[in-house]
Amino acid sequence: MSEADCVTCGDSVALPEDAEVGEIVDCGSCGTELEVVGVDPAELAEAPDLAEDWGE
Amino acid sequence: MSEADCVTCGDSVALPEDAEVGEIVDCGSCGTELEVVGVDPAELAEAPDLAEDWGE
Amino acid sequence: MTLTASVVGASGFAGGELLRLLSAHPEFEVVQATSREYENRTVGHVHPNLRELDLRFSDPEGLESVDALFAATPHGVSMANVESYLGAAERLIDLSADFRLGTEAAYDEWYDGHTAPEYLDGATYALPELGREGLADADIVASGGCNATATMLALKPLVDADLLQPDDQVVADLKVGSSEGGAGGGAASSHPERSGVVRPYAPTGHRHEAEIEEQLGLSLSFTVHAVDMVRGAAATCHTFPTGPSVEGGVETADLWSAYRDAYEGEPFVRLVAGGGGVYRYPEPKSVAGTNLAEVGFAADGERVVAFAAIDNVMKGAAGQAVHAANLAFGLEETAGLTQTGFHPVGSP
Amino acid sequence: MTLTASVVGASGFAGGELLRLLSAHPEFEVVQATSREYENRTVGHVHPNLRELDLRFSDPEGLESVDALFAATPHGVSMANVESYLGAAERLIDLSADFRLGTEAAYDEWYDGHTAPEYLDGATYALPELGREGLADADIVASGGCNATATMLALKPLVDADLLQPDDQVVADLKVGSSEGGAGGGAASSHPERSGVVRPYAPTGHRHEAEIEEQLGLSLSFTVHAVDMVRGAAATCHTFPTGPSVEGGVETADLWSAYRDAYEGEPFVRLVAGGGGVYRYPEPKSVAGTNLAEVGFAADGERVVAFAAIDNVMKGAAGQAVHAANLAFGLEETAGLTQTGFHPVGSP
Amino acid sequence: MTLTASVVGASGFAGGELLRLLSAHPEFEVVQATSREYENRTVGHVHPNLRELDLRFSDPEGLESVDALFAATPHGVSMANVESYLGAAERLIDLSADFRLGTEAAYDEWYDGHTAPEYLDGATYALPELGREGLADADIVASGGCNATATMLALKPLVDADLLQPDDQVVADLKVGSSEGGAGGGAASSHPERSGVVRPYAPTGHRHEAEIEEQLGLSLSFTVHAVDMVRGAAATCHTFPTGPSVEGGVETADLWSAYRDAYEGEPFVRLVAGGGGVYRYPEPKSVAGTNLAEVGFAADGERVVAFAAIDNVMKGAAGQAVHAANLAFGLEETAGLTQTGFHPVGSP
Amino acid sequence: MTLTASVVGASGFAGGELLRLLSAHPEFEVVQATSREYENRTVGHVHPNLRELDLRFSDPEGLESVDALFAATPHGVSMANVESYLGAAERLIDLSADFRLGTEAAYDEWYDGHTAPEYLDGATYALPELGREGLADADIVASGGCNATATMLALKPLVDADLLQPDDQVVADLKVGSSEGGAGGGAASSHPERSGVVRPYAPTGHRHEAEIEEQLGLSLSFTVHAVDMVRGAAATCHTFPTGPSVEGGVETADLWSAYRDAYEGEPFVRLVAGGGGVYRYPEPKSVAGTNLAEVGFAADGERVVAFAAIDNVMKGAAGQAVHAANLAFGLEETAGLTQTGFHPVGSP
Ligand SMILES: NC(=O)c1ccc[n+]([C@@H]2O[C@H](COP(=O)([O-])OP(=O)(O)OC[C@H]3O[C@@H](n4cnc5c(N)ncnc54)[C@H](OP(=O)(O)O)[C@@H]3O)[C@@H](O)[C@H]2O)c1
Ligand SMILES: NC(=O)c1ccc[n+]([C@@H]2O[C@H](COP(=O)([O-])OP(=O)(O)OC[C@H]3O[C@@H](n4cnc5c(N)ncnc54)[C@H](OP(=O)(O)O)[C@@H]3O)[C@@H](O)[C@H]2O)c1
Ligand SMILES: NC(=O)c1ccc[n+]([C@@H]2O[C@H](COP(=O)([O-])OP(=O)(O)OC[C@H]3O[C@@H](n4cnc5c(N)ncnc54)[C@H](OP(=O)(O)O)[C@@H]3O)[C@@H](O)[C@H]2O)c1
Ligand SMILES: NC(=O)c1ccc[n+]([C@@H]2O[C@H](COP(=O)([O-])OP(=O)(O)OC[C@H]3O[C@@H](n4cnc5c(N)ncnc54)[C@H](OP(=O)(O)O)[C@@H]3O)[C@@H](O)[C@H]2O)c1
Ligand SMILES: [Zn+2]
Ligand SMILES: [Zn+2]
Repeated sequence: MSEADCVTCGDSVALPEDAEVGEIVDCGSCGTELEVVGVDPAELAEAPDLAEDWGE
Repeated sequence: MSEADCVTCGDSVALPEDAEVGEIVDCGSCGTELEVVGVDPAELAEAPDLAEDWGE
Repeated sequence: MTLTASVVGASGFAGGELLRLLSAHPEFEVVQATSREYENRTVGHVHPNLRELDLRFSDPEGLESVDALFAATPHGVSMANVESYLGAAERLIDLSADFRLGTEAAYDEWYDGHTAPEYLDGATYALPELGREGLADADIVASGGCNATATMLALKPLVDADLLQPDDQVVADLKVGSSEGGAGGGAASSHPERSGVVRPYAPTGHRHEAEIEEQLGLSLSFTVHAVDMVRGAAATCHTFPTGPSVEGGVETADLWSAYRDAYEGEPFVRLVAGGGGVYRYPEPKSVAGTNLAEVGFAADGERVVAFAAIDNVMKGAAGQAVHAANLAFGLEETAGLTQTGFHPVGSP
Repeated sequence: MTLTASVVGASGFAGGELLRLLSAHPEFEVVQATSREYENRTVGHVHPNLRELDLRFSDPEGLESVDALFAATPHGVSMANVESYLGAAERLIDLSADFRLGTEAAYDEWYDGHTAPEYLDGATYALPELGREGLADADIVASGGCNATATMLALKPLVDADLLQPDDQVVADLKVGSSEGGAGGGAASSHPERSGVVRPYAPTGHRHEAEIEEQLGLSLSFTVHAVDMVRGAAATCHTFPTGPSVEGGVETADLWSAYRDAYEGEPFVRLVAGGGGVYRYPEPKSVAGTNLAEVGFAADGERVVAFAAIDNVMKGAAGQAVHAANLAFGLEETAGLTQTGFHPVGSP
Repeated sequence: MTLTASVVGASGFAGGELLRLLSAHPEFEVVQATSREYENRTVGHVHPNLRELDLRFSDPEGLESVDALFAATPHGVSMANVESYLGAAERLIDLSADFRLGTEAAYDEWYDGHTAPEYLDGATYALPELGREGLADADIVASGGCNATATMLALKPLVDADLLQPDDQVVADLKVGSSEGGAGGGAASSHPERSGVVRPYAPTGHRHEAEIEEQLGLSLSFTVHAVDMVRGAAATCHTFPTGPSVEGGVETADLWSAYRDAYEGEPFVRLVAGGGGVYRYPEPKSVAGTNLAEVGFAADGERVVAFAAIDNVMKGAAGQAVHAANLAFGLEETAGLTQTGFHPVGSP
Repeated sequence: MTLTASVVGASGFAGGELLRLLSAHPEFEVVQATSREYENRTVGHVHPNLRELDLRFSDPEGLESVDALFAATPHGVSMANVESYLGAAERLIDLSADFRLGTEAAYDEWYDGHTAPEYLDGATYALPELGREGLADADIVASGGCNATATMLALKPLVDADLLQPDDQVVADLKVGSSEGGAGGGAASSHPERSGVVRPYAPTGHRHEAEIEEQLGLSLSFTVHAVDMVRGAAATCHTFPTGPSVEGGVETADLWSAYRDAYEGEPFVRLVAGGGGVYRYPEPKSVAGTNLAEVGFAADGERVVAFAAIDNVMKGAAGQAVHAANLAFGLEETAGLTQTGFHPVGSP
């Protein structure tokens, strides 16, 4: 299981073993939705924002 | 019918014809509760605050 | 004289309210109400309060020729269709943000640009309390944002009275109802998730800041919270005025003067600031269903707290639009807008 | 022609609603609004929706001479004061239960007797949908109970159509808002205790049964539940009709006929029974603030479920009273009662 | 001994409640929580109350081997997957309607048939208050419908006491919260439309009638109303008992006997019938968040009104399921279910 | 070891919550619950959630000897009775404001003075997140104000991290539920008046400012609004930090560091700041019924918005008191306070 740093809060995020590029996980600490942009080594980027839907 | 000035907002408040000292009226403009403290000439003072009851 | 009107986006919340107002308006007659999703359905299918109205939704593609076209569509639709709207109507009263800002640059900064910037110059901001001049005979009227409306009504007297300066600190903390999200609300708007909330949904960077800055010349910090009501927007503006009129502090009586000066004769502003009884400051529920704004204030040392409460669907949208339309067409200013609020009332 | 009116009990919920209606009524002018507790205060002190009204509460001991006296006082007050009320006014429109039942015996059975039984004969039950005849020129008009009103509006068509017989099983299950308790509500009405409830507060023996039996000739089982809204009363009447018109069962189409026959031309009844969209049956929030009753039904084998939803403060109290007063004084029946409801609306 | 558990449908309301219960349960350990939509997200992403839980949603296609599989999926999913569920787990505790009825014929009548009828015989209805025998070692446990649960808990004592007969008239009038609609609720569940309602949403023919008839041998008239709360189901059952124990009428004392006999020793039934204070009859808000059912009654001549109030997500779903699982695995019956309710509490 | 406890003021909201917590606490046993109004009634008469508790209210005049006396009485009662309370118990845990401020002078300024100032020195402010040292073996523990608690939890990390300076501008805008008013609420707390409000009830000069200034060394502008929920207090603190750590602006990552440093290892603080899904910032309903505080933040140029949400009756009153009592008696810090919140949940 590989790990990568959350781009928002810096906490480390454990990726699922079979993680593939394009998958979305959320940071277990700050909740930011992160896209897997690399797997070897693991790398994360902020996922396309869903905030638009969220607000009113 | 006599009039007197509201102590909060300065608007004039018409008193009931039979107004007596001690009666409570509210200012028609700002709503402050006013006690009649004089009738000839009419004079108003802020009524003992009920704010305590009002809040939580 | 009866003026004909179309409502585009009539199945939405603001559009439904326009139907409610215009169908009872002494001078307007609604001849068309559009909806793509509910075409051919009666308007009562969507708006149960309007079951008595003999009117069916029609396709927005087939616009009839009318005096006034009210557009209550999501951001982007009016700018895309402005030519066809102005082709079908003498005046466009737009409830979206599409014509609220004055310059293309502002749309680049705050939105994703503008597709019909050549029309921006001809558009007039609707809120009559900010000034009525431009409204007479305006071709395009841009009805203000609901949160911006509440905030500006709270603050304007402080600016007018030279209390608040452009660079003074202003924090606007808004509490708003679920109808602000429109009829198409997403997951966060479902009843189980939305009930009972105090939810900071726009903690920073709300787009309504843009129009406030343009209209009042103030820059402010803006935070919006969803609370458990359907209609209503309440602005609490914490200000720290340093203007020339602030000498030796600001007293309640000064504020009464400032607010009276600003709103004397305004038919839709009600000052509520202190006083007795249960309702001492502006509250949305006291004005629900009406075009009224309650405005109030409290002095607190260096701070002046300014309050305003409106019904976002009325004064914050359809009511403001009709108000401005009355002025644009030279009608009685309050025509069709004389509804009284309720007491008691829960959470309207 | 303007008629003068007094509202006794004007600081209460029903009294405040009378002020709202009468102050905007084309034919009535309110000259007096009484309150013992708030004497000399503006009516806006208590009713924030009426801040624009230039009227102060006065002492009920000093009644002026008027055309119409509306009494919105607790049970017992009108019967104690009926002589003085009728001395001061041409007609008394009473919103309490004091003149709703026809006989002293009924008051002995359901209430604690009556102190002015000699006036019972001269009183007319207000609900116009039950029959308008007696109302023209009535001296005493007794506005119906809110829960009784909803229940009777739901059931009457079944009786008229010879579906429901006097001895048929009828269960009326009511859901009502907190304004039914009046402005003086006790511990159970505090917000923390009353919020979110489904509270059976009158599981059996509700007094409104009495007027329903008198008016419709039905005896029924009545249970009232408090639910979380402020305005509104919704009756769900589970009936098991065995009348002559029930042959081979009752179909939805039969019910449409029965309800249309009963309410054809009624300005304040709206039939809602099935259909599409979100609002398919009567709902209080669709009629909040209006004098409308939504009435509906559903057939279910041997059972017919009849629904009605009203605003208890309007159709269930002040609206019904004004409606009846319009008829008593020979005015346009809908005068002052043409408010439209809202959409969206939370819990008004 | 720790038992492993999977929750399928863990992103839904019932599934989330299972996570809440099982993660604090002394004997169970959650090893898998499935969601197709939220795969890889933390469970706290969906259920903010469970942010501390170190668990991510996984794909329901990859089921791990566990002792107990809880399925909180929409109707139809469990019957389609029963083989794989039983392949992955010793016992299936199903919260849907898929195994609640005893026969394929019943599914043909009330639903759209059944795709795995061979499993119906092996399934046991979960509600322990109806009898615990079948539950020990049950392979498939079918957790009851929330409205059915409330209704049956109200009525069972009347049946047991020979008051209510199979053919007696029974009207069940339900008031329920918005969480009954599940997390995926549609247009009618949006906050602006769903707030403040008293909405008859299943006026007739609710499918829960089927399981009540099977379990209690009663046929009844069932009407469900949506009211403004999130959690909660309240049943008001108007009954007209004619059983052998009804002689000379039914008195309150008889009812106390009947209800005490039925529920003596039941850890999750609380009798509330009359008494003093504000809370005199069953109310959903008093049991919100707990596995308790409040049950009560009132005698009214020939009518007996029976009440029950539960939290639909707890006693009506996840709590009942865990209760039954405790029995199936031979654990302490109340393990993991000892939560206490709140006071004051709004509309939980 | 079991510790005995008395709850004085047990019929109130905070007192009832103490009963809920202490009766399920592994180390405390409630031996006395006082109420003057409900003497001899079961506690379930007032608190329906506690019907299973076999305990009756007793007269506060006859205090038993116990290890811990919890006082949940209105302001003024504890200072008047402190001697007798300390005579009857080893430790007094007081939930009122009577021992929260450090000096008699402060009581003169903010309250109406103090009648037992000699005890102020010996009292320790309860909120453990501000520092635990003084709490071990404290004789008098003063549980903090609910609004102050929320505000301080939001702000403390900014102070600790040298972002916020004593003279920096801080505006705290609070939204609170109706249970803050206590069980005895007046006219403004009745359900019809209190429903659906956004009501600025303490626009300026709230007494909780005093304890915040003492504890954090900040002076702030404080405005409290009543909103429609029963439990909950949410603080939105608009700050303009100028401390040494502010160089080149404050970024989100800086705030994460500051808040993690401040609350690392705190069992009752949950950081919620941005992230995905519906719940992105602190919300009272996510922590209702628990002792948790959700704390969050957002950077906005020169402004930092700090949020906190708590259940006023728990973290803001009874939960904080039990937490502090655990520390004072050397018990496991989280004993009796491990409740989990709910999802979905309405307005608890
Ligand atoms: N709600 C408020 O409080 C409020 C306040 C101030 C201003 N506003 C503004 O008013 C506008 C409407 O808001 P709302 O809350 O009423 O939204 P809404 O309830 O979502 O309604 C939007 C309406 O627009 C129609 N529509 C959407 N796309 C369209 C298109 N491409 N062409 C034609 N019609 C289209 C929709 O109907 P069909 O899809 O059926 O055609 C619907 O009737 C927005 O711009 C909003 O910012 C709203
Ligand atoms: N609320 C409803 O939904 C509803 C529906 C149908 C019918 N009603 C009936 O309408 C009547 C009023 O109900 P409500 O809900 O409006 O009650 P409410 O809010 O309690 O108001 C009662 C009013 O009566 C006044 N009053 C009380 N005793 C009086 C006396 N001896 N002499 C003169 N005035 C007196 C009170 O004012 P002061 O104490 O200040 O004088 C107050 O203004 C009741 O009979 C009720 O049954 C109410
Ligand atoms: N809510 C109540 O009060 C209540 C009471 C008693 C019984 N129940 C029953 O409990 C069940 C769940 O109800 P709910 O209210 O929790 O519904 P819900 O909130 O809509 O949740 C349904 C869950 O099922 C999952 N799901 C849907 N289709 C699936 C499939 N084909 N395979 C695997 N997972 C699937 C969904 O997640 P993904 O789509 O992300 O996989 C979601 O997690 C229903 O059968 C309902 O009748 C509910
Ligand atoms: N509610 C909150 O959110 C909250 C939060 C933080 C702190 N607090 C503080 O906690 C305290 C209680 O608040 P609350 O909301 O629970 O108030 P409440 O519901 O009004 O309860 C007050 C209790 O005190 C009792 N009481 C009153 N006067 C007394 C006296 N002279 N001697 C003995 N008992 C007396 C009352 O019962 P009897 O009259 O029957 O004796 C009642 O049980 C207050 O100091 C409040 O500031 C409350
Ligand atoms: Zn992170
Ligand atoms: Zn004044």
